Amino acid sequence: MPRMTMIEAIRSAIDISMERDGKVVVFGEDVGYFGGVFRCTAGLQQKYGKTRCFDTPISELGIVGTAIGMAAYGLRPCVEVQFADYVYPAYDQIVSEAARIRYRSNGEFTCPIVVRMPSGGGIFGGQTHSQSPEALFTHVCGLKVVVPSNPRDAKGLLIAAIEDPDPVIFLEPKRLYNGPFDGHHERPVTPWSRHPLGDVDAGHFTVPLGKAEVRRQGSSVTVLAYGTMVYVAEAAAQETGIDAEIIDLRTLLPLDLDCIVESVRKTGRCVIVHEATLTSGFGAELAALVQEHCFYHLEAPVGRVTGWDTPYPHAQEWDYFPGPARVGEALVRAMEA
Amino acid sequence: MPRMTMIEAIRSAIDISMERDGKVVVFGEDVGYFGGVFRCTAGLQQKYGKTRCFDTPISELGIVGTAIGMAAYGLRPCVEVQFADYVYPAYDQIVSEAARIRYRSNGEFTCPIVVRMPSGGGIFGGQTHSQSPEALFTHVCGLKVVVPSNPRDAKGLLIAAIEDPDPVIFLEPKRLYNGPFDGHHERPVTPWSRHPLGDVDAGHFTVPLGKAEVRRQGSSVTVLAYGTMVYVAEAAAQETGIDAEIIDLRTLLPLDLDCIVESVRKTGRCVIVHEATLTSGFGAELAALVQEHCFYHLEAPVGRVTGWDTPYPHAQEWDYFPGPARVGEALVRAMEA
Amino acid sequence: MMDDFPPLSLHVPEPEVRPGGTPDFSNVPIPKAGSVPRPPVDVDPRDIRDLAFSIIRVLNREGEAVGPWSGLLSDEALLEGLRHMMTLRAFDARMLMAQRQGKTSFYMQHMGEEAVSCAFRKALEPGDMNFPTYRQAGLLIAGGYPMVDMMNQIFSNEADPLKGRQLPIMYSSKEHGFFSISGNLGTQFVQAVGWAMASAISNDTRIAAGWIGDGSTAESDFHAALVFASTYRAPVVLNIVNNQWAISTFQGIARGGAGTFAARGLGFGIPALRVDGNDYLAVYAVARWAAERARRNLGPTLVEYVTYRVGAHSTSDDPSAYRPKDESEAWPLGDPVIRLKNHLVRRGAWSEERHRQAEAEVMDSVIVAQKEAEKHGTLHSGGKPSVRDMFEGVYAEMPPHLRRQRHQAGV
Amino acid sequence: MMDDFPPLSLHVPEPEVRPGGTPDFSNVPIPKAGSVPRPPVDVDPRDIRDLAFSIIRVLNREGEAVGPWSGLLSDEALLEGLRHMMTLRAFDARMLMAQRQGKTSFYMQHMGEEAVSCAFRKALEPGDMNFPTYRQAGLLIAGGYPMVDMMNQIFSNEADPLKGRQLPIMYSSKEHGFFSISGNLGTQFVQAVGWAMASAISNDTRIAAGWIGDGSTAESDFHAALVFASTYRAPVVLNIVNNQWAISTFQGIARGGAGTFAARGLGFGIPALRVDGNDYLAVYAVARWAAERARRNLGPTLVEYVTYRVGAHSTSDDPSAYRPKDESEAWPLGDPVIRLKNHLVRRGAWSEERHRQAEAEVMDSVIVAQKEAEKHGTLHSGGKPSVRDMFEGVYAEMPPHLRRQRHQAGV
Ligand SMILES: Cc1ncc(C[n+]2csc(CCOP(=O)(O)OP(=O)(O)O)c2C)c(N)n1
Ligand SMILES: Cc1ncc(C[n+]2csc(CCOP(=O)(O)OP(=O)(O)O)c2C)c(N)n1
Ligand SMILES: [Mg+2]
Ligand SMILES: [Mg+2]
Repeated sequence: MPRMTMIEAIRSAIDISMERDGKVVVFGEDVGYFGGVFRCTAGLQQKYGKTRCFDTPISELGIVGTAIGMAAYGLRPCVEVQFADYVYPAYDQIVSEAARIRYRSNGEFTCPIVVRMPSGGGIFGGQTHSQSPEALFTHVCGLKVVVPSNPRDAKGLLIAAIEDPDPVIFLEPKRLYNGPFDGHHERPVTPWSRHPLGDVDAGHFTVPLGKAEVRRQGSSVTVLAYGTMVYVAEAAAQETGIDAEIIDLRTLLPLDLDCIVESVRKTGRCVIVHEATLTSGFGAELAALVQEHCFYHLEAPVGRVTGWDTPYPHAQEWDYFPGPARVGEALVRAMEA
Repeated sequence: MPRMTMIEAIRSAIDISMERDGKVVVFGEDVGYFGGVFRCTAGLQQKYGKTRCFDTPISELGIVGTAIGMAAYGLRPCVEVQFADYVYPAYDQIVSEAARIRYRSNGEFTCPIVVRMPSGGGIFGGQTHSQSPEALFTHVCGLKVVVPSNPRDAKGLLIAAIEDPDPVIFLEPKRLYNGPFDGHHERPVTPWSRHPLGDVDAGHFTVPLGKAEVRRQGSSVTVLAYGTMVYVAEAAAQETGIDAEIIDLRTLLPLDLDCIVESVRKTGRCVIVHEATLTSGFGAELAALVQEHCFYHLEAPVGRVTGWDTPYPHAQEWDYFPGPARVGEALVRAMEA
Repeated sequence: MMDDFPPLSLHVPEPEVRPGGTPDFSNVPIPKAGSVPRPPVDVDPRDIRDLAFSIIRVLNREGEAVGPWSGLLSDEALLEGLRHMMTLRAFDARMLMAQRQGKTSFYMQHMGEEAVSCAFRKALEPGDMNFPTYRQAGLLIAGGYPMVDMMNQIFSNEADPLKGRQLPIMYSSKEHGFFSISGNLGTQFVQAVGWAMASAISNDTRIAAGWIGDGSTAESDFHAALVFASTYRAPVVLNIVNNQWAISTFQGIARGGAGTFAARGLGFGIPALRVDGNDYLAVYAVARWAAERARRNLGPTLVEYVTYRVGAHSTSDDPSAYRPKDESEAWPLGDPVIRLKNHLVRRGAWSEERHRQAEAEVMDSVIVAQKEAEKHGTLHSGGKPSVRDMFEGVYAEMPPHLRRQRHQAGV
Repeated sequence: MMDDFPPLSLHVPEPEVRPGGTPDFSNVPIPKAGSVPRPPVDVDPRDIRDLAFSIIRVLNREGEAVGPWSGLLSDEALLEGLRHMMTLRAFDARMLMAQRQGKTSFYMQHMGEEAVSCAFRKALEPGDMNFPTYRQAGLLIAGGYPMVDMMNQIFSNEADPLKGRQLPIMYSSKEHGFFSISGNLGTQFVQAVGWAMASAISNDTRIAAGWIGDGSTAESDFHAALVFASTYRAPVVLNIVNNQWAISTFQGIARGGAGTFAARGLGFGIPALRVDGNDYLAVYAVARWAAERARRNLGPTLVEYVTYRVGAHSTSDDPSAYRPKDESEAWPLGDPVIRLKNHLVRRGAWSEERHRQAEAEVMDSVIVAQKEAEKHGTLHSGGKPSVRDMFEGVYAEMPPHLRRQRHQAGV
């Protein structure tokens, strides 16, 4: 199997989708000729022509708004928002329109769009290139929300998202584009070419939306994570020697609750990790569900390790980022409770 | 003390603020000459002139964006978004700008604005006149989020919000404008003139942001609610005969965690009620905090009674609205657990 | 230097008259019918900038059709148009009454604006798609959508095609080229551009039409629509219905210093036309011109329909609080139904008597439809959509958490 | 009828040349210096629509200042302006190098666009407020803001006035009339209008200036700014810096069918001017005209600065992937520093030798500032803002949950 970075895997997913289905169109800021600031769409305009892959004006509202109209027509737009931090101008179109069109028209009109966006921190991007806004979408019924953590999943989930009949918010942890990152910023990063999940089938395959994956089996405590935090959690488990079971949620909405409940009922302990700010982050929903469904199995409070409730700072990035030390402490706390 | 409806109380709060501080300005769609579609600003243009209270173009972005600029200048804008369902076009200005200006400029520029908006259902308003988007703001650090449940609090909290040095999202449960509503839609509503909380001091007073209030003392189970749900919870407690302690949160961000923890440690049980959809609603954060801080006191899982995870329907309003029957069942479930 | 300047002050536009005053539209320049030229559809937009500041009119005071935009419609087509407008008016009257009777929660009428959507619809072809606001039910009526289905939606009854999920009048009909109405102003304008782009991408021949109110042009979606339509030359007709009011706010607040709403198109190189929105013939002629431009791949057209909202904004509104009660009578462009009737009479194709007769017939047909609809229930009585319907259709396939919630709801 | 029409197709604008091709700006019409008239500041916007399609220029090819927009600045003022531009250029060069050396994470340069912000600043009065983007550091340099403070911010060091919280170059200085830069494009444009409205509400004499890039005019905030500025006649100068590129996207994508960006103002009745952005004298003259309009309560002005982004978009960008490497040399409006230098030489106020000497002096002063700044640390070494600073300033007063979190962080 070919080795792919996450960028190559995403590009391959789009390429294959465009090849198989003439209705798939791709656009966004700098997405056409140049192929995207992270190069996820490089070469696609050349291959499929500029009416299927093109640059847009800088209007996230316009990008998503026209995508919704195209989807109503019958196309399957897969659009890019250059950074997740810039999705808010399109928020109304996503929340009030994309998410509701099927329901309010009783299925006469539907909205099979994918809105891709790089998210998360760890690149010294400051407050406007580091955000993780997933919880602002998981509260919106009618949307699906996906966060892949490796090239293989990124490809399979993205193809599944493009083929899905409903709108999907697809958050790509940019710190993982070139290799898994465990938060040890002082160490060199392993490239995907030396990681098993960098092995990606060159052809068409899907990873189903709504299914989590146990990334590390363990018996002492369940860690719920997604995106970059999967690797941070792995590092923390290894460094503390705690036998953690690490679940990579992959899809946040709809959520694979069965997988979570099964694990927590087994371990009796649960720690949730995400980069987004704490208050009303997706970890809140996870903690609420875990305590509801595993109440009689829990031996310790469900812990949350997250970004602090401040804007994402530039210089203090490594004090902000929930790294292996903070996750490790939470594991220890859960075990000692 | 004069009797006021919630509308009159809100108007009085703005009036007094404008009178005491020439820097307070008020604007929004239909807010000027006509005085707002709910009449919360009626008479203010006549009293303070049209440069301090005026109609705007229909652009929530423009309303909030200009308010931010005015606040940077030194004014204190208190603006209206006609329905909370229409705040999304202003979401970027609120999230990326209002909430961050103090932090990113290290206090050189600040953003003392209030964004008022009627929220919540119960008026057959369908999907675009019924939403409760509070959780989309509680996830945003830098904002304060307030939801009053009665005329007295509405006035005191709104004056406090206008005087606050930071941006405040002020959600007004429109179903409470004219009287407390306990979800028994088949019964006539008591007007505020016959409710003790309709007694409102005519002068200047504040209710501090960040402080909850115990609205009903009880020993068996703690109910966390805000806005209309306070009355629904009261009805449920009465109808089930369960000795519930009902906390009206009033401010969601920053939250009065001490008040909550004290109560739940006492009762050992907790039910959360809100109108917004379940997943990633503010109830998730409340449940996460309660299980974290009261883990060893809890005798039952923290329950949540909320709007369903669907857009707010028109015809099925009373099947959607979390009424006293559903809240009562949750209280019973909590007691029987 | 600063000392040289007096203090600044804020300009806040005001309508000429408020309640208590005498309505006055003398400041509204109304060009003579027939006086505005009709350029070829492939005209360079720069050569017709003045059309954004005039008003294309066909019917003159005498009820004659005059000038270069006239002569497109047969007697038969005009009689059909008259019937559509009369039907819409009768429909409005009955539904307003139904709302007062508590059969529905809410209604919005078209009084005075009937020509805009009724005539526009006739310039479209099957397969074209409208992205309407809540004040274009004429698109459905003139497009042959059954009134009884509209009423079923309004009554949120068991036969409601939208299963009770939507606010009354927020219709949707793909088959009739009518995109699901959004309660959020403006959003659909840019979607229309996207739909049109999709048609062009697909090398189709179908075109789209976007609709927006004068007040709503201030929304962001309006700008995005113009930007994208201009850049990609989308085959779309972008319609602004300027009915002078946005709830209580007069059009001067949204329009600001531009003379007109059509002028907004000038900054985008989009041909912009203003048309007498109360003149069925003029609306049709301009709509057809714009639709032809789109279909010839010449790109978007911005059209401002100058009309007047005679009724209240909605059943929740009382305009006497913010404008003179008799303002609509002073409106210089008259009533679209009466003007078309007079024209047909003048043409010898109609008479006052036949008109009265037609009024009765039309009202009968509305009443028949209403009776039929009421058999399926009204908001608070009779057949209802089910509670199960509330949980369906959030996604194509119901996810586990919604199944759990439906189960909790006991349905 | 539909059969008459061939299939539609989507138009996607393309720049004239891509990498490998020969740069070609022959399609860009450049009017002769001095040829555009200078209207009185209280001109009716309708009478100067053509200014939105021309380019106001003062310096001709021979380095002379000609025409009605010339004659405003003394030798002294021009020499100061030249020094500002040279300083900005030297500052950019050093900071680009510092970024490559890992002393900061990110930098954005102004190469080719120095005249725009440097000259504009001189048309303002103390107390006026700019709402800049990331490419107007000339406002700070020409406004006398200490370079060392800019560098402290860029290095996120212990003396960083923004405590390390902001991305490099996202300066803020209330005292110097420079609003906190946002990384979100466009947002500040409408805030500038709000600030100006506040000044008018307060019967103040201060005015605001909004700044936006060509690409960012597509954002919603641009529309809201024009709508509100037009309606309330806000005392604001709305500046569009058209440097031909938005990262890899040429200006034709944002501009669409309009001939120019200034044209956007026409739809709002806002006077719209285009100016040679590489001509210090022309920028100053137009800025002063627009500022005077604002200060006389005549309302907003929209100004498009026609310039060229010579460098990469940012240190994360490599333009050779999307445009010919030598495109900037073909740019017909030349280099702003060289043009002003030539003019001063021609005026007899400057010489090549003094220029070379000044270049060295300017570079020295930048190096001195950099040494001073580096004493306080750079991104990865030396003094840093504290972790406590990260928790401060989210609110005026730290709420309990943030105190808890700061405690958890052990600081
Ligand atoms: C985003 C949004 N903001 C505000 C409203 C509330 N609202 C409903 S109709 C209306 C006035 C619209 O005026 P106009 O666009 O002129 O259309 P008209 O009603 O005159 O047809 C307003 C402000 C809304 N529905 N959506
Ligand atoms: C809302 C938003 N969308 C996208 C971006 C990413 N972005 C940063 S700069 C840029 C290009 C801006 O081009 P232009 O407005 O022409 O300004 P210039 O860089 O040329 O000065 C883009 C797309 C952003 N910062 N904010
Ligand atoms: Mg209107
Ligand atoms: Mg640019």
